[in-house]
Amino acid sequence: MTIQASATPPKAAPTTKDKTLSMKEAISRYVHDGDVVAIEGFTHAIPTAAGHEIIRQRRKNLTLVRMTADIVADQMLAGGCIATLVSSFVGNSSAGSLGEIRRRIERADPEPLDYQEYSHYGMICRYLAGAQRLPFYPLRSYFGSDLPRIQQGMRKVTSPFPDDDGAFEEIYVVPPINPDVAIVHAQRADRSGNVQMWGLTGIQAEAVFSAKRAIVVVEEVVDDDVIRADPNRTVIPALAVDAVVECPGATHPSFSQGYSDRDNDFYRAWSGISGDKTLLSAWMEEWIYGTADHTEYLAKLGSSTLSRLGVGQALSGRINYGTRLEPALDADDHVKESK
Amino acid sequence: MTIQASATPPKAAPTTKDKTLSMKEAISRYVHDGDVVAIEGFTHAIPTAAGHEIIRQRRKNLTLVRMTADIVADQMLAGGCIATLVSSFVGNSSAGSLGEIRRRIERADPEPLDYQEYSHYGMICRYLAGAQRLPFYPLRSYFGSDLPRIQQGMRKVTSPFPDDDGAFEEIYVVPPINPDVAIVHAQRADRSGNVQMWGLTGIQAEAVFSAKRAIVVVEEVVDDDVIRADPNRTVIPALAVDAVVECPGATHPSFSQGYSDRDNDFYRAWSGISGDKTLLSAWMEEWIYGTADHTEYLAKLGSSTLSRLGVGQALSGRINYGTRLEPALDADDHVKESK
Amino acid sequence: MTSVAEGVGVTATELLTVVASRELAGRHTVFAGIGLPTLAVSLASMTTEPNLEIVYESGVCGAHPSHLPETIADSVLITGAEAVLSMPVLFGYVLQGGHIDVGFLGAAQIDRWGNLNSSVIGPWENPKVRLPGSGGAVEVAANSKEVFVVMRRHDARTFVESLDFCTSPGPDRALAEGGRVRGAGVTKVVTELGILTRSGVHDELKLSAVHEGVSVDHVLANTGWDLKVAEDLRVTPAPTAEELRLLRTEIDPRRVYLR
Amino acid sequence: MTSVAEGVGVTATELLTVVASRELAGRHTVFAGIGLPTLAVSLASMTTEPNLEIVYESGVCGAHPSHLPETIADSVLITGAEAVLSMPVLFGYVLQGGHIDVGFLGAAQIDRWGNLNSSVIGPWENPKVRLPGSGGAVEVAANSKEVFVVMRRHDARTFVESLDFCTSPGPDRALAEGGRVRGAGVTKVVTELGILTRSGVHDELKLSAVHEGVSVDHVLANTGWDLKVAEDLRVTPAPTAEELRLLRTEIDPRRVYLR
Repeated sequence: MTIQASATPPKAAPTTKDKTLSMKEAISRYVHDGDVVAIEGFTHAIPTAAGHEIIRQRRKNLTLVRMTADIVADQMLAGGCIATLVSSFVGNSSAGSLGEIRRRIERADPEPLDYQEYSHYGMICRYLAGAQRLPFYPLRSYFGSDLPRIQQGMRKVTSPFPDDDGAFEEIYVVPPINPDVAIVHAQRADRSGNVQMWGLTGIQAEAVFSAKRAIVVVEEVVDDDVIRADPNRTVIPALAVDAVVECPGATHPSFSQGYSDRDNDFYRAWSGISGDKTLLSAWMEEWIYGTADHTEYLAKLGSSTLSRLGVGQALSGRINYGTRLEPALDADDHVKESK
Repeated sequence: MTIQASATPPKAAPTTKDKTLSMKEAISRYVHDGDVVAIEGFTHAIPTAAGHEIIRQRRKNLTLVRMTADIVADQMLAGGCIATLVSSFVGNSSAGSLGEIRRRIERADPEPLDYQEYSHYGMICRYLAGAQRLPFYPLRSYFGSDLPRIQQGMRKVTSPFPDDDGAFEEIYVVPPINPDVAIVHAQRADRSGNVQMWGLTGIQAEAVFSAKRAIVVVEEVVDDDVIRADPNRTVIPALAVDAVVECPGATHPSFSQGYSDRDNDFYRAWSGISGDKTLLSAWMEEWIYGTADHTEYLAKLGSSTLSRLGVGQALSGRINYGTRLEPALDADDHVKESK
Repeated sequence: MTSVAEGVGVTATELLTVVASRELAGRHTVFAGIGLPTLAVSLASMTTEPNLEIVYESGVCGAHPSHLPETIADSVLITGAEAVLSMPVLFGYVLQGGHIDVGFLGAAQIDRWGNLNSSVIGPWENPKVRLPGSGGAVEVAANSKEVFVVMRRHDARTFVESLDFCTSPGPDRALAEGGRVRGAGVTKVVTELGILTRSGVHDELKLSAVHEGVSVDHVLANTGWDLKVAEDLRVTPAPTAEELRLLRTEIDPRRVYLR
Repeated sequence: MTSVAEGVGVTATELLTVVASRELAGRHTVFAGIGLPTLAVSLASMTTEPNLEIVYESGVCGAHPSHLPETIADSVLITGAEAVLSMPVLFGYVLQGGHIDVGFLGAAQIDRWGNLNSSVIGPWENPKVRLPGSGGAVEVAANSKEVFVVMRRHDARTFVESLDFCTSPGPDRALAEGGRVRGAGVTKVVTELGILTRSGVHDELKLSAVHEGVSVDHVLANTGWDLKVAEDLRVTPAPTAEELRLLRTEIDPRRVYLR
């Protein structure tokens, strides 16, 4: 008989921490004027609703860190929230241009923008350094590029290990990002902040781990049992999360795999809206300042749009995590069955 | 109408590469005398059967890279396969000692072992550097340790970025591992080498990506559809895999989450076997040289042991990846339904 | 394969797609965005190279989409895919790890060495036009075995003697700064006028083919540097009927990207 | 809580477990192995610190095992857990990322500064005994806010003036080499004889408590250096009846680790 075959399980620490907050509370508590704010989601699962709430709460002087500075970045700029933008791509996906970002950079209109340009992997490595609390992270980019000329965050280090020819290679490194707060979106989490995400997972886990505080917006807060039935699906463990915000549809106009599809019409419309200051201002008034929260925003969007963005079912299979077959329990089961 | 709502799907590249091989073929083709061989699996999912086949094929002069050098390492040493061991832990889990490794290191019996001692995170970072083809990887370990005194693979680099006090921090770095071949185990893969793994996933993906060639041993080769129903479960994509070996029970005495449990009796017995050269030699003759392959090994182990190691069912839930709801298809569906 | 009447009804996009697809023969792993490169990969996988695998910058490997995807992150690329990778795995292990044979890139400006600008027109500090920037282009240029560039517009403002800003350098610029070089850099540039090729380090782009009806002089006049012409200059073979059939009826019948 | 008759029937393991569990009050995240540390965390979560979370070196967070686990990687720790992390995430993001309050370590030798040896007895190059080595101990020592050490054997061969080899240094050795220091290093050592404590950088281990029936002289005679004794030296409060009940009837009724 093996030892475990007869032992009773020890009790695990109870999951008593409830980190759920409303979006309003989460932004109010964790995002402050002057903060460095990372908002991630690579085309998929962009927590747009959090950006809108930051605008509604009129945060100022933020540094926005975002690999793909797209519509939500343009909106936060239009809301006057952003003084510095750290990014590796400024564009409205493949659907056009971002009016406000371009005016700020090209014409300092209405004011200059401190724009810090990186490449995608440069940003990824900055998050990797941040998550691991490293002073730098090496990468095979930038030799011959003009980027290090305009960017102090790309410097060279010499490897202390000789290569096959006995030479000591030089390589570029980037510094860590450690945002004051990271905001990401996922499909579901439990109340203590174990986050499960599928589809494109991007840089979200690293953004959360790199940050001093982390807000995770989810489509659904689920029972502990849902999470525990599939622990490998947990992309971010509770110990890294400060707030869980249940906000279905928070990603509009981006998508949430298995919950809602991308609103391509909106992406295409954005170039026209943001390219015209009057139109943009009216849009901000109507859709952000004019709505109290994301529930009102979605109601305004309307059921026909929401149903256009609905998705059908393509279920994953189920895997077996296994249980220990214990003779003692089997005996008990037999007793129970015979009753 | 959105563009995608009426477009026909493009055909994707067909998955025509069949990388399945028998264990014998895979070892024969991809493991050569003198190779650097990484065998990973952190207590869970150790591809012991691959180690046994390497012993049967009498490979010599290998460098074995393995974070936790445990029973399979002791066996490969006993088989005379290993000249150099790179590891961060030499021990029979929590169940005792490894006789052959200790004799080799403590008494050069029957011959000296070139032992390269690291720490767990040192090994992890070596794999990370290897997978990313970096000349080094930084980590916050080793200051004040005697390890760098006996280990050339731990050197210091100065960060080119000043900290908050304007100082330039020194930090240790380790060099990459790029094994000639990596061997790992997983629950399942398709024939082209998309590997799905759950439970403890350890350093397996990094080991595979760091290597020049990779063999993945699986409990089951499954249909493409099984993999494609859950792409987030794929821990290693096909482009990194050279051979897929279907070998159920390949992990004995370690376990395979959801397939077979750990043989703790065997772990406890190993200290006694490996501590006595005569017993060890007899064990090797009987269980490795005396079996033609892992099927014979398992048959020898017997059905009562295998049934003792069987596991029950604890199924994960299913998640929804979603489908695009397409008006045109809806119309077709109505037609079908009305027929 | 039979040849169709030269150029009749063949759009520039169809021509560029067909030309790019032929260049993919012998390659296995392609890092590409949505649009023309995806069409080219699909066509190549049906003609010259059945084992071709496309890796999307969003992290998708082995996509089997139910609908034509609109972006590199389209939800239909994920459902039914073989693998979805996180950004550190995609960029660190796959791309920088050396697993990509061909990276497809676009750019606002290219020079004779295959250096690319996708950041700004005008000075970086005070740009006339702010472009999207690198995205992953710096990494694709540095780590792919070779790079294919598709440039619809071929004129002296895009094919320049000197870039306004070098976002994504080729190997020669990298070497000049003391860097290690891993790949050949840009080896093919497919444009509305013809094909430019380059063999690798220390070689410059040469005109190797002109499309039917395009004169060499026209190409030279629309290139901002003194473009060399290959000794074995060809006229681009026209798309075959089968290539056009596949493109038009199997790959993009609604002309989403062929428009 | 009522006190049981001092020491009656209390095993060394029970005592060590109870003492360690009390020291966990106020801490949240514990990095620990199987055995005594796990028992201590379980007990603390039922008594002094209900929010305690244990992270296993194998990558498991929030385990809810159906059976008492035999190793840090036991399959019963995974089924029903809240998260399973890969090694780079566990060691890089969680441990080096600064999320661990208390790391539990064992060692073959410890010195007055809380430096630890788990590599060899004798010279490294030609050891008398080859021990398992660091595992993750170097990283736990460097990155946890503080480290608890449990040493069953307390004698002059384990509590030494000078380590045969320093595998996992405390902050003072790290500082001496010019390293940055993040945590306090070893702050508690629980042994069969008593409790040694240390406040952090530049402080050395002091005897702060002796177990019932153990003399200070006995501890000093079994310590390889000139051990300082705290001015407020206490006798370790005996396990309470409730602590023993929880340990014996709820946590490890079959005495798997209490043996």
